[in-house]
Amino acid sequence: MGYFKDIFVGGLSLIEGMGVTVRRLFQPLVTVQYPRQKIPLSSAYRGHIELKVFEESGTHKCIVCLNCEKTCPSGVIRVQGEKQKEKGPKTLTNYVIDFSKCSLCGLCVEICPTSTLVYSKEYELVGETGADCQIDLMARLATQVEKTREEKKTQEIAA
Amino acid sequence: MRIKDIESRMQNKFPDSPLKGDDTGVTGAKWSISVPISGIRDAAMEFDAAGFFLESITALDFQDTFELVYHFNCYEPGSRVTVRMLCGHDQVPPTICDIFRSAGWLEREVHEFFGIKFSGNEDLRPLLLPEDADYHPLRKTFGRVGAYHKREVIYG
Amino acid sequence: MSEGLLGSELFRLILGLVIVIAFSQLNALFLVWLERKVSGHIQLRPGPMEVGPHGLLQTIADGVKLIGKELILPLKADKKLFFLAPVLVFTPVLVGFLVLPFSPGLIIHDMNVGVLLVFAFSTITVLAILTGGWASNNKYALLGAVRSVAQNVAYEIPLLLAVLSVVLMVHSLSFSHIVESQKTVWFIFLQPLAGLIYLIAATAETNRAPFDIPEAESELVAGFHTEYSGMGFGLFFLAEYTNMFLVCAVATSLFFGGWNGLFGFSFGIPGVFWFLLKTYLLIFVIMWVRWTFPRVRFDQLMNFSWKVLIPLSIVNLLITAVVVKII
Amino acid sequence: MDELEKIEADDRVYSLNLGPQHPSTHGVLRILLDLDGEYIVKCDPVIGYGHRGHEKMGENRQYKQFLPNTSRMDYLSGLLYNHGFVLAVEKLAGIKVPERAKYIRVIASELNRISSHLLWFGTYLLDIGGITPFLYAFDDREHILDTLDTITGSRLTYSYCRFGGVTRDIDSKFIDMTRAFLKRMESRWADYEALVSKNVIFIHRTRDVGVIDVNLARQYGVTGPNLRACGVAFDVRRSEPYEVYDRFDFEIPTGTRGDALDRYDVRFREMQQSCRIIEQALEQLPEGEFLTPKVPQKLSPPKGEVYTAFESARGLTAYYLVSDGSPAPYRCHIRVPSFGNLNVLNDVLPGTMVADAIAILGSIDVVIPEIDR
Repeated sequence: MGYFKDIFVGGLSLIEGMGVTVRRLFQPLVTVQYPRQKIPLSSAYRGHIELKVFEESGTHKCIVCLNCEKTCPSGVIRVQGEKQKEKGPKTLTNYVIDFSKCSLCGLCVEICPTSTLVYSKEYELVGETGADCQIDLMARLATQVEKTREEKKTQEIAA
Repeated sequence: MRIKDIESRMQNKFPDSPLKGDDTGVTGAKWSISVPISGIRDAAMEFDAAGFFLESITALDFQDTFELVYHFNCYEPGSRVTVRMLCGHDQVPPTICDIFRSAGWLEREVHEFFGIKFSGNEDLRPLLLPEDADYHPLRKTFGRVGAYHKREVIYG
Repeated sequence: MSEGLLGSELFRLILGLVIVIAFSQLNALFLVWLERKVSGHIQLRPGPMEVGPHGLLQTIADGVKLIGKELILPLKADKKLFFLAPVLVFTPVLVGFLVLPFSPGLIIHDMNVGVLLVFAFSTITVLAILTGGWASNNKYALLGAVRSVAQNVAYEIPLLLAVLSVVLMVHSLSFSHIVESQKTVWFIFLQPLAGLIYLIAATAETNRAPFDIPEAESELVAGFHTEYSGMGFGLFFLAEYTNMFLVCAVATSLFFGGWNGLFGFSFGIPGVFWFLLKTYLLIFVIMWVRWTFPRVRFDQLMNFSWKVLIPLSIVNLLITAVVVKII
Repeated sequence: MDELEKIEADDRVYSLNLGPQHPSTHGVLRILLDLDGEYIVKCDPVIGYGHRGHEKMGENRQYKQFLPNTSRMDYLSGLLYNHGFVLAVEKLAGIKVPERAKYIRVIASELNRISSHLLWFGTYLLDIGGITPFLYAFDDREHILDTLDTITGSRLTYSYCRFGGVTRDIDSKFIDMTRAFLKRMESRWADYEALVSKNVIFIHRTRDVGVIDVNLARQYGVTGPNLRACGVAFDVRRSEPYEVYDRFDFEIPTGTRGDALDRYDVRFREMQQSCRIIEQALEQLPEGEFLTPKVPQKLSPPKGEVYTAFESARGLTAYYLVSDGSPAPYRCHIRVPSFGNLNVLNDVLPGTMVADAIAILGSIDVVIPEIDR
């Protein structure tokens, strides 16, 4: 009798399984069609780093202390600055990151004394050569400034 | 309590080596014992008989000597025990892979990383490194190295 | 003989073969799309969406890609057999289509041994798989091929025994006779066990999951067609789907009333649509099964055949024989 | 006569190279199998294809610079590895961790453990041929990743823990998402049971397959769910409670036969227990700081050594750090559970079939980069 019971119980379990899958046929889909549909990024999202544009000054606050460069485990960051006056502080002239090496640990962001390093929300990145992975944050800053200015304008017009 | 059992076994076997207890819990082990090279097989056999398993084997490279660190543990709470063994740079410790089968791979790993040979272990092919690797990357003479100390610098 | 050339049997056959090839290919393309859609929706994703409306042209795009790919011949493979196998795998399927009763007038060649012909030729499939697996000179392919032979030998027996109980009831091996005698009651209601056994064995015959052990991609990479690329693989792939259509069409004819409507009512729907509707429903069930279950192990598969399916089908056949004799 | 038999026997046995490019070897494992027909005569796993020298890297970096490396060993439970590493360094340097941070770490770790088990669940079913449960599990896992994304900003290699706390406090959004996830899973367990656990094909594929008995497990140092499936209730969270694990009421699921079905069952119930832990932790979550501000940027712990064990998703994992008083460890060794768990295959696989080998390998749940380090 156990022979038939095994077949029956086994068959029943299979039908139960098919019940689970067929129910899914009528449920809404969970995937999104990516390039056309996008899901909102989380506010904590860690993209590559970028220089923050402060509203009051309209630019970054980097003081070229080189802490980020020193703390980076993978040697991603290259910062250059020069003194404009003999005794004055250094100003940033060049900030390049090699994103191909970055492991997004965030140590540079945490160590930044002026909080001018932040994570960008950039995730659609593609590169074909090593040179494509070099991100020039100063060039990026210019577009950022431009963008905030435009946003401000549209806001003013709207107001 | 297997830990009590192994304590008495080790004291019988190695009356000269004191058990160094650890109250702070930093080392993660209840106590540690230093055994001579000739004693490691005896110690392993005692641990096997007491129902312990071999958690890890690793080595430290000092200027004057290698130090092999064996961690044994059993399925009772807080029963980890460290067995330490000093092993000169040209000495060959005996294998324990016939006592603990896991030791086979662990010794292979120590051998490829530090160049310590284990007598009696037939299969010392590199495990993680390429098959033809003839370098020992975790030695302090290989590649970029922060510091190379004598043993007493750290352990006094 | 006044019809002349157009009415001749030879012309009918050739025309039929052309139609069969065209239909079977289009049908296979559609089935591949259907499979991807069914699996997609079962898994809460939409499946192909990009080429054509709802991805309908996706398989055609895939086919074009496959044709454009290089046919790689492994070193030390048996060249003749290697290229023969994908061609060989299609023969039995095409022959099977010749005797399928789509509707009363729509049979290319109504043979009085039609059922026998289909099953006789379907054995060639396994020969093709063995040829392909052997010729590839690859251990995974050979393992898959050997598994396939053992599996097909084991599952042809319950398959034929199940079919035999239907044949016993009709006293005919002709498809049109069998379908006609189901005018009011489908045989699935008289022979539920035989029908079930047929469907299970047919799934195994076509190497579909959960009986896809000759391919078993997580064990044998791709089984017997591991070494096939481009259209070599494409032919095996299309043959699988065409084969699936064939076994489901045969099941429709034998158990589900073929072109007949439900309990004698056809609701004004032409027979050929009834036939296709039932066949596609069966195909959907087979797909549904595939996307639900894990794969059975090789020895369990054999056990199931020899210890469960064959005894049950023999008992079923005996009972049928006795009942038919009494009535 | 004898010679002829010997030649015949030799002819029967052929070798099959399973991997490193094979659909079911989970990354870059290669197993050399000697087969007689479908039966395995001998098995020799070849590992090291993913060796990156993490231990050497550890010696060349400051403690905090090694943090991102830790989640790249076992990338499926990266947060647990982060967690273990900061535990070790905090112990070594004597850093106090605020209560709230401890709870946050536990919640995040347990979420990560569930996501790791869910991934295993899916891929295991994939290994034995069921494709659909894989996507259902990934659907659930996606919810965990989204939840963790809101606090860590990352989806796989989190680098979330810091010495003395975590990088970011949790907010009500995270708590709501976690609660919603727990609620969602309640109905999902039943689905999984109907679809997989009770499925007759699945049971036949796994029952009495790849049996590891207690002694074999001890010999090979098998830990984690694989050990618990043999009936030993050994869990580091219970035997050496770290963080606040001693404050939660949870069971340690064990099996009886030590076969693949038991290992499946243990992991399955472990996910439910992790849900229980998260629920309790959310309830007990205290207010306060999430990071001690007093940790120096360039940490130089005192001379000495530390060996800290923790329970990763795969078993007992431990960091062995030796400090010489400088900002970089003198020796950084990682005891990984998959090492012993894979090693045991040497004894388990012979005598089984190729199809079983895949089912066993999957049930052991190895992560190769963790072994290769």
